[in-house]
This record gives sequence, structure tokens and C-alpha cells, in this order.
Amino acid sequence: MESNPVEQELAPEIEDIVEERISVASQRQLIWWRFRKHRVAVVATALIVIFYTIVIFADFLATNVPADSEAFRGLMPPQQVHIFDGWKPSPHVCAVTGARNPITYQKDYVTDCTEKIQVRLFARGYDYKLFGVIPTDRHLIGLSDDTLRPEDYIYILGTDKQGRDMYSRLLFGTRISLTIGLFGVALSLVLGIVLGAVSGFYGGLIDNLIQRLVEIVRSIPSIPLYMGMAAAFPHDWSILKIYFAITIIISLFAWTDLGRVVRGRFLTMRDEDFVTAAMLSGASQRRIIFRHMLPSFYSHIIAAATLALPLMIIAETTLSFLGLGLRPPAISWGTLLQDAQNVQTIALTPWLMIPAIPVILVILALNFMGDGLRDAADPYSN
Amino acid sequence: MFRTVPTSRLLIIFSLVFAMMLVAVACSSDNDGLTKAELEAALAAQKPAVMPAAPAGPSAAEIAALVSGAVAAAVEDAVGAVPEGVSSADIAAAVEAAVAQGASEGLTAADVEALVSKAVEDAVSGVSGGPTPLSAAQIAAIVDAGIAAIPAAAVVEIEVIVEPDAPVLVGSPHITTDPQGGNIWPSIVLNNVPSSFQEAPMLAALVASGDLPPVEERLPTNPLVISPADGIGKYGGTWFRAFTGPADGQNMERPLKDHLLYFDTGMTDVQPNIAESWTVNDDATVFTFTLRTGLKWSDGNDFTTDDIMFWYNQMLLNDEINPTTPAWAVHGGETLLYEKISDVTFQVTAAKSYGLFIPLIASVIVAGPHTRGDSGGGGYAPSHYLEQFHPDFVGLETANANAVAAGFDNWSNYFLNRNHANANPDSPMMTAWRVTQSISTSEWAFERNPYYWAVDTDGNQLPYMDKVVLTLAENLEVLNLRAIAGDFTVMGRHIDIAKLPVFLENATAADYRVQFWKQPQSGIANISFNESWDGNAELATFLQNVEFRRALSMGLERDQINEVFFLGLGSTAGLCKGFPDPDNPGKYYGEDNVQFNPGPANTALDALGLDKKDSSGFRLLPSGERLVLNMPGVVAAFEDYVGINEMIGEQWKKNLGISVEVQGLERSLHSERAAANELMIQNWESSGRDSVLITPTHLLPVAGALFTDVLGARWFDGRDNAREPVSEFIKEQQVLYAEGISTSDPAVYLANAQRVVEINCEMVNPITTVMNKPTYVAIIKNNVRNIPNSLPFSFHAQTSGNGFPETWWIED
Amino acid sequence: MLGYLIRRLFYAVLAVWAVSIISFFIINLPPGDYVTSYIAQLAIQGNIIGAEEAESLREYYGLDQPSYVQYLKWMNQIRQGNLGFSFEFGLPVNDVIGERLVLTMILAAATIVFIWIVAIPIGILSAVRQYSIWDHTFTFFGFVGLAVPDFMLALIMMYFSFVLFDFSVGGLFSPEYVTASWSLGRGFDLAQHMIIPIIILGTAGTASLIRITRANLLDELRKPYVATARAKGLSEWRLILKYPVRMALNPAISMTAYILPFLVSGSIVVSVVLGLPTVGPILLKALVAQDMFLAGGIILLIGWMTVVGTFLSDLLLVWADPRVKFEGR
Amino acid sequence: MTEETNVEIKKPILEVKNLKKSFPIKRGFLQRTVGHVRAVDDVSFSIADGETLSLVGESGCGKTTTVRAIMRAINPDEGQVLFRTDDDETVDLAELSLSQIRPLRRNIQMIFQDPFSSLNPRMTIFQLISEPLLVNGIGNKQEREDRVTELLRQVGLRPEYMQRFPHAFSGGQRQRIGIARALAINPRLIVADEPVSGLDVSVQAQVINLMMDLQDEFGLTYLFVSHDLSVVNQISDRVVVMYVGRVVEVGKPQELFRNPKHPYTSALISALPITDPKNRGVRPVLEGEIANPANPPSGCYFHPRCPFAVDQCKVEAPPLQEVSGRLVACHRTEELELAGVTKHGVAAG
Repeated sequence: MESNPVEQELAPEIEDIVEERISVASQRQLIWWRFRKHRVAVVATALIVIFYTIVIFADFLATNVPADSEAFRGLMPPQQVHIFDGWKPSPHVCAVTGARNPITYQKDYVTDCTEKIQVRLFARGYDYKLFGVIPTDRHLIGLSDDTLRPEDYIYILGTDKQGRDMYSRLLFGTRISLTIGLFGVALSLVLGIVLGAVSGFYGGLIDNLIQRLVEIVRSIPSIPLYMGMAAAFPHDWSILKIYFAITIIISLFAWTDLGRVVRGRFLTMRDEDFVTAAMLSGASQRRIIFRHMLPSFYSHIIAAATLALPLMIIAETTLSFLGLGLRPPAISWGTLLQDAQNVQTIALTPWLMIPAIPVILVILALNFMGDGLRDAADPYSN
Repeated sequence: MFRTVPTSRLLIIFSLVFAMMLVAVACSSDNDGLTKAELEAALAAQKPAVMPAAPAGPSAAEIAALVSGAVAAAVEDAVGAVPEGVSSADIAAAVEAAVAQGASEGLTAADVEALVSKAVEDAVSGVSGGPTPLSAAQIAAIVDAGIAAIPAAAVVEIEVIVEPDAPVLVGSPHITTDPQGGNIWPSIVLNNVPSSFQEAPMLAALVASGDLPPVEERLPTNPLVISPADGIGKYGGTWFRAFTGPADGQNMERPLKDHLLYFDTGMTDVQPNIAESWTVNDDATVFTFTLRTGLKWSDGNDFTTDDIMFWYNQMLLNDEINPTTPAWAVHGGETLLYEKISDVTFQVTAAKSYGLFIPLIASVIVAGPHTRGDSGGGGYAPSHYLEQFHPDFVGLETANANAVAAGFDNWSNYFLNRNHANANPDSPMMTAWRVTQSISTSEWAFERNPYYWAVDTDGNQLPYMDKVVLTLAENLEVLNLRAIAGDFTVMGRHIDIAKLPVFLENATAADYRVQFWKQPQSGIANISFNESWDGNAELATFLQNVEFRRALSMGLERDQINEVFFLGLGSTAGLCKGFPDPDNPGKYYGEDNVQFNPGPANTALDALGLDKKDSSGFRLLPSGERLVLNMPGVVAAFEDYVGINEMIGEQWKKNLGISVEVQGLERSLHSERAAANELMIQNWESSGRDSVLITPTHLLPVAGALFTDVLGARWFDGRDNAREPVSEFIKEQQVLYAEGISTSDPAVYLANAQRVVEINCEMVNPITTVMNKPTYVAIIKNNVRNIPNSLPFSFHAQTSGNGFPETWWIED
Repeated sequence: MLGYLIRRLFYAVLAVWAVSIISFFIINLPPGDYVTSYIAQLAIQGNIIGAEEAESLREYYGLDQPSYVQYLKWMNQIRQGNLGFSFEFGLPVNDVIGERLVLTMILAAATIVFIWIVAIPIGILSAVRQYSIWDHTFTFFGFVGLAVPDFMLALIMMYFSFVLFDFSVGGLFSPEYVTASWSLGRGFDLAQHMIIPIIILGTAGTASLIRITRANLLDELRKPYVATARAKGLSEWRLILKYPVRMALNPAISMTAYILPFLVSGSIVVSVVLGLPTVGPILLKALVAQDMFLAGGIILLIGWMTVVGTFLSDLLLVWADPRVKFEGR
Repeated sequence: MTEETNVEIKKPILEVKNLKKSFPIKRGFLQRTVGHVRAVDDVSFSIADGETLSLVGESGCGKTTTVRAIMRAINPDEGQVLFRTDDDETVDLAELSLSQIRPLRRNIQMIFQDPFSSLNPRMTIFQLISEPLLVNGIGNKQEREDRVTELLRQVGLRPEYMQRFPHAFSGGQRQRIGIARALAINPRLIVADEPVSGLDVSVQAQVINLMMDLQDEFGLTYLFVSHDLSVVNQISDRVVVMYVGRVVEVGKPQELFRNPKHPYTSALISALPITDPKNRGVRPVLEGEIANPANPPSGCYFHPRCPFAVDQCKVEAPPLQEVSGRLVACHRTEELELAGVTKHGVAAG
């Protein structure tokens, strides 16, 4: 009791230096450090970043106009891109020719590797606008300009029955499916945060009503409801309208998870001492909510949103598959898979099912990423 | 939910999924080693097989005949000069090459004949030196062997209907056409009733036990005698099929025909059926029908004209059962008058000439109660059974009370349900098989009708097969997969043409063959321009302009559509291909309109004032607004209309610089919007030209048609919210129609029907894309007999009913 | 306890009512009505019906009345156990969906049982033999199952079960049992046909239950009482089965309530693909054809069944785990 | 320690009169109120300028509710909280709206029990300590920084730590940060809700000493809440003992502990580890559970646990009355000779 408490407190200097980095680390940095340890989540995040890069650069990455069809090269299997010609680096694809076999009625294609079609990076292709503004015709990969003949083509993932490039279509489908999910999550977030916050902040009867609503919505099977509502769209709506309508429908049922997370957080947060402390120091309610409460759980919200995204994607895919969601000529993972949903695809042209791979990958990756975020969201838990 | 998964394992999973993706891509990449040359060789070797399926070419049988004949002749001519050393192989190769060339170029029989002669000549004369000269017989044998090998190579029998050179229009009752050459069809035999009758073993047992009267008592005195396609069959077996649910009643309504009159297999002749004869007065206003004497319902009760009058008085004229009188029963503004003359004779009187009435009676439009009973149609009904549900007999209160007790809202709903044999197996039927298991269960089943009124030429009571069993397959992929597995005896409905390669691949293993049942002169995807569309006055004038439509037609690459959606099995000709101009023999109406010809098309569009284009390369209307065609496609229809429209849109964009917007519309919404005159362009099928006056609504703006002139059709029908057709050709078609359905003169009827279609072709409305694809790809077990070698398809004659399924039988 | 039950029951009733409103709202959403679809269908067959006749048809079906009248009428019918009339089938809705609803629920219930039977032993195995080859294998399949869309898996499994094992394709019964009355053989046949749907439906739930069981058991195994028991020389398996497993089982039960709506949703999609005679395919058809009372009846009934199922599993949870507080829920 | 004796005659800075707060118990879907938890049941006391008043009692006796009601972190049901402002005006905090109170908050600040939860982990020390300045619009950024530097020095922390986050500090350090934050806007009254109970014993003493030093330096008034009698004894000028929302005894710590007049006070003392073996008074031991404030016993709330309870205690609630210069609420206070502790014993904690 005699010793000076101040001096005592200052004693462990060395430890301070070691922990300097952590001491001045913000919450965001702490979350990141913790998240980084979650290696799979990091890989998953990288994958998600790649996918959203595809969303932005779909045109640049595409090799063909996705709607460009040519009946007589329909159902062509994927072409392999050869990087080397012997030992010499010379990226090319082999010429493919074929026709409908008059006996089997299948499309028979034969690769002729004596005829090489040169492939290069940043090749010229169809005209498009990068980011919707910069007009250009450069594409990441494409056929080399100097050797290009009209009969040359490149179909990395083969073609569908109309002879359209599966690879380019997959890129554009990725654009629609991934953004529809994002919009849906954004909308669910708004609904979830508003209703969750109202519920958690005010409590009482409002809370009770909202909670009952959540319970009811959650106890009803969602697909029949999606189906019912989707069947109700005026089908002369433009693709864009249907796109947003589906987003709205899906989020009408998807907000409950987020709402629960937000409400729960608000309820705990409302009784946190630091919130009372802020109030007692004279802080306004707005400052309390936006400076103290929300930042304390935005990481949880992000995690919850990440985990909600796969559900959105699956819902869109399922609805489109049932013919109630997006419809051709819109290209989405759902419509691409709908095209592949038949016996002849499984039996004869399995490459049409390739769109399932990104669906699986993205769903897995989002789940892992969401898990990682959720674990890292509370850096003060231990 | 993934909380505790160690990271290392997840990395493994990720890499595995990636590996799967890579493998999937790698596997499906380059083919295994076939060179281009090898493929070409392989394809060339298979070329002869294309012969039977070449859309406009001769049939396999024809070629076989031609080739043998030609070769024999050629060799005979040349035999003296045959140099030594011509081997069998040489000749075979030459013939093969000639046939292949003929097939690939779609040449006519005459061309092939010439080619073969030349090939043989070449072979015979061009080779010098060698041991043995060939005899004519030897050469013929070689050729025969080569020809014989063709069907074998094709694994399955693929049969096509040869388009007749001289097309026959649908007949008024007075016209009888010759059976089409080369077709082996069942036929009915008149005035030659067998002296004794036999019955199926399953019925013989019942007769022996006394549960059923003997066959002679069950048959009418003058049963319908059918001569089967191949020959007399054997009793027994079950016909396995599949159906997609209660809305799929047509599935069995088509093969089971209980019409008073019915068509022949060629769908042109009206023949006796339940009625043994009929007469028409000179101005086609009075029709007298005579039923077979001694007809019985499937429950053994007598079938008389009382059953017809019951239907007329208690059903057709009852407002609750028929809130709207069916269009066919009203003519000249008045409902037809039915009168009983005797137990077997009744008379129908129309207010004015109604020449079309007899074909209508024979067609799906009237049909029988199995087809139309659920909506109160059908022309007759089992009065002895239905009286108990009708207020005229039991009183309104009882009738309603019974309905409510059974779960129905009111008596008329219940009555219609009771009259619908598919839903109510208790309802007596007149069909070859009667329902034993309702359509709303997961197995819809039928059993032979012991009172069926038809026999074969040996006096065997039909049908041959004991039962029909349809299993529920609500998903078409499931249904088709079952077909691939060989689960069905005969099945054409719901079979997906896109799966043809898979069907062929599995044909041997599952022991079935494939037949194409084609609809002559049928359009699959006709692009109709609504002349009364008024969404945009400027654009509307172009829709009404024949030059504009012709330009669009010439901007289409029809072979692309044919290849993608119909595996190249349709033809790209127009509606009037093989449709001679009476004044100008040899000319095909409008055939030049359906050729891909972008140069003249663009010139024509420029000349119409559509020569300005915007920065995206799309044509502008004279006002400067972009010309946009809106092409909604019906989703989940028989064909992939949205896909076809997408492709058409791309072609017009690429070839003509015209912008097209494609949407998928639900069928009901599509009809609703069409009825509201909101659609400028529609894409839909048209049934055969043969039936253009029986089912006119696809090609003609009459009778509520929603295609070429929606308001004009209303105008013709005398409805409100109508508008007189702008174009003269529409009015001309309407006049031709009105005259055609009234006339009692078959020549006028025929001429008018032909002229109506000619006008469609001349005025390029609708634009036809692909014609004559197989409507049904029929999967038939190899042991099923008596199926016509080619079965023309139609809606109005209810294929496969025109194949007389009661004569089909299963060989052990 | 009784108060809790009454409260849960009250919420369930409330949910049932909400479901009826939602169902009715949904079936009234589409533009047009059954008459529109009916006319369209007639038009395709060549029968053209005009506006005047359409109005009389609407009047006939009661479609001309304001929607609240239609709702009350519908509710009144439902009170009498009559779900209304299916326009397309021409039959009372009850007759249309009777057996299908039972099969839907059998499928969902069988899937839950499947999930328990598969996931719990595997979860225990994975926890006890953490990082073994089994643990890795199950984890892998669990994740793939979780991410592959149901409808995709359904068709592929159906095709390969036919090609490789010659399974009869689709449906829930072999032809000889389709209309047979219930017997041991028919039950066995049904069980056989349910294998594929159950596997497809159950993968996602199984994967998550394995994870939950495994995680809970791992937590439980780290607790001191386990070490104590081990020190006392209790055999390993008896030790695990005695307490830790019981503790870890609770989430399995509580998950049931949560998973039921998902199973029903999933079963609809899978049924459409596999053509199973459940309510799924007819719901899709009814929605497309705007057969409103049929669609509404199905949505209503599966909504109710789920609410009841959730209620029952809540009760099960209370019975199984007395720690569940009555107040907080 | 302060040896002032005439605190009562000083003008009170805060006077609590008949404060009541109960929480409704809600049930069912409609959240109907089915009962009340009487957390604070008619509490009155006053605090003079520069005084340290302690509230003691078992957990759940309503101490925290009392101070939170005073602070208007919760709204009291009844009673007055009279606060004397800088301008020597008396305002009733219980009556004012929350917005009216905001300007007054700079006069009253609070130190929380849990130094971990009371500091927002997402804010730096600077942000935390300067927040009261910021929200009350005091000073520009530079001035605030200077003030924070000064405050950190005053509480014995290095100003360089200003940009660190709370997670970098130990419990004692954090409580110092909490004190610095409370001091930031020069309040006249500091309400400390169990400020040291979450800390190690050695650190507790440091913090208590710091608080007493700061009181000397700035002339602060403390309302000190604790269940730890030894801490209370060390810091208090006067002690208010509460039981189930009611005040049972008020007095100076030395007198109160040495010679408790209420059986409950005595029982509390008996729980202390070291007592004077020479003290021969009766030492009741607390048995049973604290009464349920939702359903308190009749009469004297303490009677079910009181070894001296008579029939009167069961029916009649004893009023708080003055007995030998102290306020006691017990029917039998005159008759009983209760055991206390020596000063030694208490201080030994």
C-alpha cells in the first residue's frame, strides 16, 4: 500500500514494447489478424474476390459474344488450350470440325492438331465498354489477329446446343447470379437491421410482434412461397424487373436470420456498460447507436450477410431452374443449369453441366468465408 | 456450421473440388485421336443411311427399288462391254458413292436414278484388266446387298412420310382419295361382315362362367370391320405408356376414338365409326346419321339415339353445363337442331349450309364423350347412367345435395365429373378400352371393353391388347428416361426430339424402334404479324407491309433453326411447297419468300424508308426512333419458342440490322395479351394445311383467332371491340372461309382451303421457319405389330387414333 | 409447463392463421385467374371463348367477388374440412392432394430419421476419432453435399442409378405397387424408392448435423468430468456414451424443428425433378395454371404441417432437455 | 481519512427523497404486466459537498438500481432526486426529461464496476477519455488532447498510451482510464458503482487511494457503492445500508461497524473474515436467501432471516428512525446488543 501505484504500473516496459503492435491495433486489424489464421477462409475469400472480379470484367474475360450462335457448331466439347507447341511456347487450340452423325444423330467433332489456331493474351475481339464507359475490343485471351481466319474459333468450355460459347455465357451468368445475391443480401440487411434494431432497441410489444413474425416466416417452407410469388410476376416484365423482383422476394424471406442477429446484438449491446457510460457522459442517442452500438457488431453483420449470400444464390438458381425465376434470354447460373437439366446432357454432353462447378465453389467459399468472419468478428472474445 | 473444421482438411477439399473441375474440363476436351480425315471417312461411310431421313428425298424403299432397277438396267446395257477386272467391290463403291451423293444433295428419285446409272457405267467401263467380268445378276446382287445394309446400319428403322407430289386437301364427305402409294395402312372394310366372331381369352373365361353374354350378343349386327395394317393379330398383353397427370387426358383420348364418324389413317376421308352411315342433303343443311344396330355401352346397356337426344336436350341446351354453346354447334347464328327419327337414326338441321359439319363430327372438335365429356361436349352421353345426377330427372335439390356430399360445389360440376370417364371409371364408354383406374391416381389404367363394336377381317373382336396401363411421370425427363429404358410399348406423346441420339443409342439394349410421325404441311414455328396491332402507329404500317415481312423472311437462316431445335429433321420449305398453282403449273407459291437472301432483303428494307441506322447498327424508323420488334415466346410449350425467338432475333440483328426483344411468357398470359391485341408478333405452330378450315385459327383471322389480325377476327365474328381488316388479303381469306365451311360442293371447299393457304404464302403472313418436323418421335417396342409403316400426324384426327390402335398387338 | 404448452400452441395457431392469409395472398397475386388459363387452354384446342362468356364463367366460379369475400368463403369451406375445388383437376382439392400430402410428410419424416441415423453415429465417430481417415472422408462428402444444388444432384443420381444399377426411374412405387393397397411389400417398395430422394434431401442436413454433433461432443469430451471418469478406469466407449453423447444429442433434436421447413421446401424441388407423387409437382402445375384453390390449399397445408411439426419438435425438446427455459422462448 | 463530523449541517449536493423504482414482470404475447420487482422501495438520503457516501448491501439489494435511477440511466417511478447545480439552484433530476438532463450530466459522472465492459473496445484511450469533452462541446482537438494528457498523468498512466486500445491495459489500468474519463469534465459528483470489486486486492487499494487523492485534490463528492465493507470503511464519510430496496441503517462507518444497530448490518459485518474476539455481542449469521424483491415478505423484509424477529416484525414494517445519532429501521433496535467489529478488524481487509 506504501509503494507508489503509478510506478508499479509503469514497470513492465519490455512487455509493452513487444505488444506495441497489438496495443495500437484497431478492431479491424485485430479481426484481420484473427481471420488470417483461418487459412481456408482466406483461400475462400480469395476465390470470392476472383469471382467478383469476373463480375466486373466479364466482357474483358469473355472470348465470344454470349448470344452469338451457330447451329452447325452446336454441342461442341471444350477445346483444350495448348500452351506449348512441342517445346516452343506457342499458345494455340487445335482446329475442330464436325457434323451431325446421320446414324446416331449425335454431333461428332474431331480435333485436328495439325491445324493450330494461335491464341494470345489481350487479343482483339468483339467491341464492348469496359466498366460500361471505356470502349475497347481487347479481351484477356482470344485468337491471334494475324492468323485469324473466319472458320477459326475458340470455345474453352465448349458450346451449347445453339452453338453459343459456354465459357462466355458462364462469365455473364456469374455476373447476374452473383449480383442478384448481393442485392438480395443488401435488401435483407436493410430489412433485418431495421426490424432487428427496432425490435432490439425498443423491446416490448414491438419486439414481441416482430419476433412472432420472424417465427412464422421461418416456420413456413420458403420454396412454395417463392414459387407462389414468382409465379405472380407479370411475365412481360423486362429481365431487369424480374431480376429485382426475385431479389425482393428472396430477401422478404431471408431477412429473418439477419434480423435475429441484429436484434440479439442490440439487446446485449443495450445493456453494455460502455453504452450506459456513453449515455451518462452526455452522448446523444444517435452517437450512441452509430458510434458505439453499430460498430460493435458490424463484423457480425458482415459474417451473417456472407452466410446469407449462398442461400440467395441457391434460391435464385432453384427458382430459375423451376422456370419461375429468370428466363432466357437472361443468362444466370440458374438458366444455364436449366439448359443442362436433361438426360441427353448427362449422357452425351456433360460439359453443359460445368456451370454447377462455380455454383458449388462459390457456395462453399462463401460458407467458409462467413465462418472465418464469424469466428474473427469478435476479437475480444479471448 | 463449419466452425470446428481444421483448415488443412478444408484445403484438401478445395483442392479436390478444383481437381474435379480440371478433370471435368480435361475429359471433355480433345477427342481421343480420331483425325479429321478419319472422321470424314467415318461420316462418308455412314452417308447412305441419311437417305431414309433426308427430308425431301425419297424413302428407303423407293431408293432400294430405284437403285436395283437402275443398276440392273445399266449393267444390262453395258454388260457386253464389261472389261475384265471389274470387281464387286468397285461396283459397290460406285453405287455407294452415288447414293451418298444423292442423299447429301437431297436430290429427287430421278436424279438418284441417273447418278446410279452413271456410277455403274463408270465402274464397268472405267476399269481395265482383271480376271472375271460380272454378270448383271452379280451386279444386282451387290447393289441389293448394299441397299439391304442401309437399314441395318441405321440400327433402327426410321420412317418418314413422303410428301405427296399431288397434295390432297381435306375431304368433304363426298371425296374419297386413293391411299397414298407405298403406305401400308389399316383400313375399314365395308359391306363384308365376317360370318363368325371370336373373342379374347380373358373374355372367353367370363362368358364361360356366365358373367358375360357371348360375343355375338355383345357385338352390333353390323360391326365395324377393320383390316389391320400387316395382318391378323393375337390377343393379349398390356400396352404400357406414361402420362403426366390429370391435365394429360389427351394422352389416351387420342388413341381411343369414340366419334360418331372418324377419319382414315390418311386423315382425309371421313369414314363410318359408331354411326354406320350418314347422308347430307344438297344444300348441306340437313344431316341424317344411322347408328349401328345393337350397339352397347361398356356396361352392357344399349346405345341408341336416346343417348344422343339426352346429350342434346339435357346437356348442350343446359346453361349450367354449357354456359356457352360450343362454336361448332352454332351455325348461321342459330344452334343446330337435333331430332330423333328412330332408335338408330337421328337428324341434324343447320340454319344455313354447313358443309364442314361432317368433318367436324369426325374431328377432335366434336369427338366423343371420352374426349369432350368433361366440358359437356361429345355429341352423345350415357343417359342411363347420367340421369341419376341430372336435375331434370332427380330434381335440383337432390342433384345439388348429391354433388355437395361428393365434395363438389354444385350439380353441374359433379355431373361433368361423372360424365368424364378418365376421372370417373364408373362412366360407361364406347371406346376399345374402358377406364378402370382414374386419371387422378398415379396409375391410369384401361381394360378391354367387352362390348367394343369393331372386329378384324377374321371376325376377332377388337382390341387385341388386353390392357393399357399408364404410369404417372410428372416430369418429362423422368418420362423420357423411362422410355429410354424401354418401359413403354408404344409411346409418341411427350417424347423429346432432342433426346433422339440417346434413344438411338439405347434402342438395341431396350429393344425398341423409332418412328417419326409427321404432320404434313405443318408449321412448327410460324411468325405471325398482327395486322391490327396499334401499339405504335408508325411501326404498325410496317407490320402491315408485305414487303417488310418478305424482307424479314429472307433474313432468316432457317437451316440453323432446323439444325438446333429439330436436329435437322424438319424442312426449310414454306407452307406452300408442292402446292401447284392451278393457272401456272409448277410454280410454288411464295417459295422464293423463304430463301435466305440478305442482299435483296436489305435493299427492300432500305427502299421502305428504313435506311437510317443508329450507332449500334440498328435500323431506325423514318421518325428516327429505333425499330424494335417485340417477340414474346411461350414458355414450357411443345417447342422451345423462347430459344427459337432468340435465334431469330440474333439472325435479324446480324443479317438485317433489326433489333428484336425476346421475352418468355406464360402460355395463359400470352393468350391473354394476344386477346387484348397487345402482341405485335407471335410465334406458334400451325396444324396441317389439310385441316385449315377445320382448325382455322392459326392461319386465318376468324373464329376468335389471335394471330394475323386479332381485331379483324373479332370483326368477322361479329363481336364488339373489333376493327375491319386493313389488308385486302385478310378480307379475302375471311370470305373464302365463310364460303368454304358452308358449301356443299367439295370442289369449292377444296379450292377455297387451298387459296387461303396460298394467300398466307404470297403475303408472307405468317413467316414460316421450319416445316414438317416429326411431331411425334414414337418409341415402339420391336415386338409390336400392325403399326402403320408411316403414320401421318394430325391434331384434328387425333393421331395415334388414325393408326387404329385396337389392331395393334404384341408378338411373344 | 402447461402455460408454456398453451403459449406454444397459441403461437402455432397464430402461425396457422398467418399461413392462410399468406397462402390466399399468394394465390391472388398473379394477374388473371383460372378462367384466363382455362380460356387459353380452350383456345389451343380451337374453342374460342369471348369476353362475355368469360365473365359468366368468372361468375360461375365465384371469381368476380371481392377478394376478402373469396377469402372468407374459402376459410368457411376450410372450417368444414373442404379446401375448395381444383379447376384443372375438376375435383375437390382434398381428393387431389390426399395421399400426396401423406407421402410428402413421410418423405420429410424419413429424411429426418435418415439424418439422425447417419449423422449422429458419424458425428460421434468423427469426434472420437478426430482427424482419422473417416473424419476426413465424411467431412468431404458432407461439404460437397451441402453445396451441390438439390435439383442437379437429383437428375444425375436418377440417371446413374438407372444406367448403373437398373433402378426403376422416378416415382415412389414400382409399377406393380402403384395402386396396390398398403402391404409389407408396398412399404418395402416405397422404402426402396425413397432412397435416392432421401439421400438428396438429407445430405445438407446430415452434413450440418455431423458438424454440430462432432463439435458438441468435442467440447464435452474436454470437460473435467470426462477426465475424472477416465481416471476411474471406465471403459472408453461406455464413458463416451454415458454422458457426453447425451449432451451432444440435444442439438440434434432442436435442429429438427429448424430443419423441417427446409426439408419440405427441398422435397418440392426434388419431387419435381424425380417426378415423385408428392405435392411438389402439382403445386408447380397449379401455380402455372393459376389453379388457385389447389395451389393455395397446398401452400396452406404444407405450411400447417410444418407449423405442427415445429410445435411437436419443440415439445420433444422440452421433454428431452428440461433445461430449456419456458420463459425465454 | 477524513475526520469531518459536521457533514449533516453542510448543504447537500444531492438529496434523494422517497425514491422508488420497480420493474414490471411481463408475461405472454401481449406482454401484460403480472407483477413488479420492487428494486428500490422508498429510499432517501443526502450527500453533502465533498462527502463520500457509501451504499452497502448484498448483491441485488437495489444499490445499483438506486444509483442508476439517480443518474437517470433508468427512470425512477416515484420520489425526488434533488441536485444542487453550480448556480446553487436545486433541480429534481427525477422530473426532467432526458434532453433536459444532458447539460447537467457534466456535473455528475460515473465510474463503473467492470473496467472491461465499461470501455468501448473499439475506441482508443484518447477517444474514450475525450468523449465527455467532445459530446459536451468542450475545447478543440488540441485542447482535448492536452486535457487527456493531463488526466492520464493524474491517474498515473503514461500519456503516450493515448492511442492504444483498452485491450492493451490491465484491469487496474483500465479502471484508472475510467476514472480519468469520469474526471474529464470536472464533475462535482462522481458516482462509483463498485469501482474496485472487479480488481485484485492489491490493485483495489491503489485505486481507492487514487480516488481519495483525487477527492482531496479536486474537492470531489463521491457516491460510492460497494458490498465490500472494508473498502467502504476506508473511504466513506457516511454509510447507507440497504436491504431489498430499503434503507435499514445510516451512520458513520466507524460507529456503524463497531456498533451496528440493525441485525442486518450486524450480519453483514459477521461475514467479514476477521472480527474482534473480545467483542461479546450477539453475532447473527446470515442464513437463507435474500428476499425476493418481486414478492417481498410482509412487515420487515428482513424478518425471515432475522434471528431476533418477533411477531410485530412480520406484520409491521419498521420506520427509519433516529437512534443515537443514527438512522435505523428496526422494531427491536433498542433491545438488542449487536456485535460489531473493531476498527482493526475492518481495516485489516
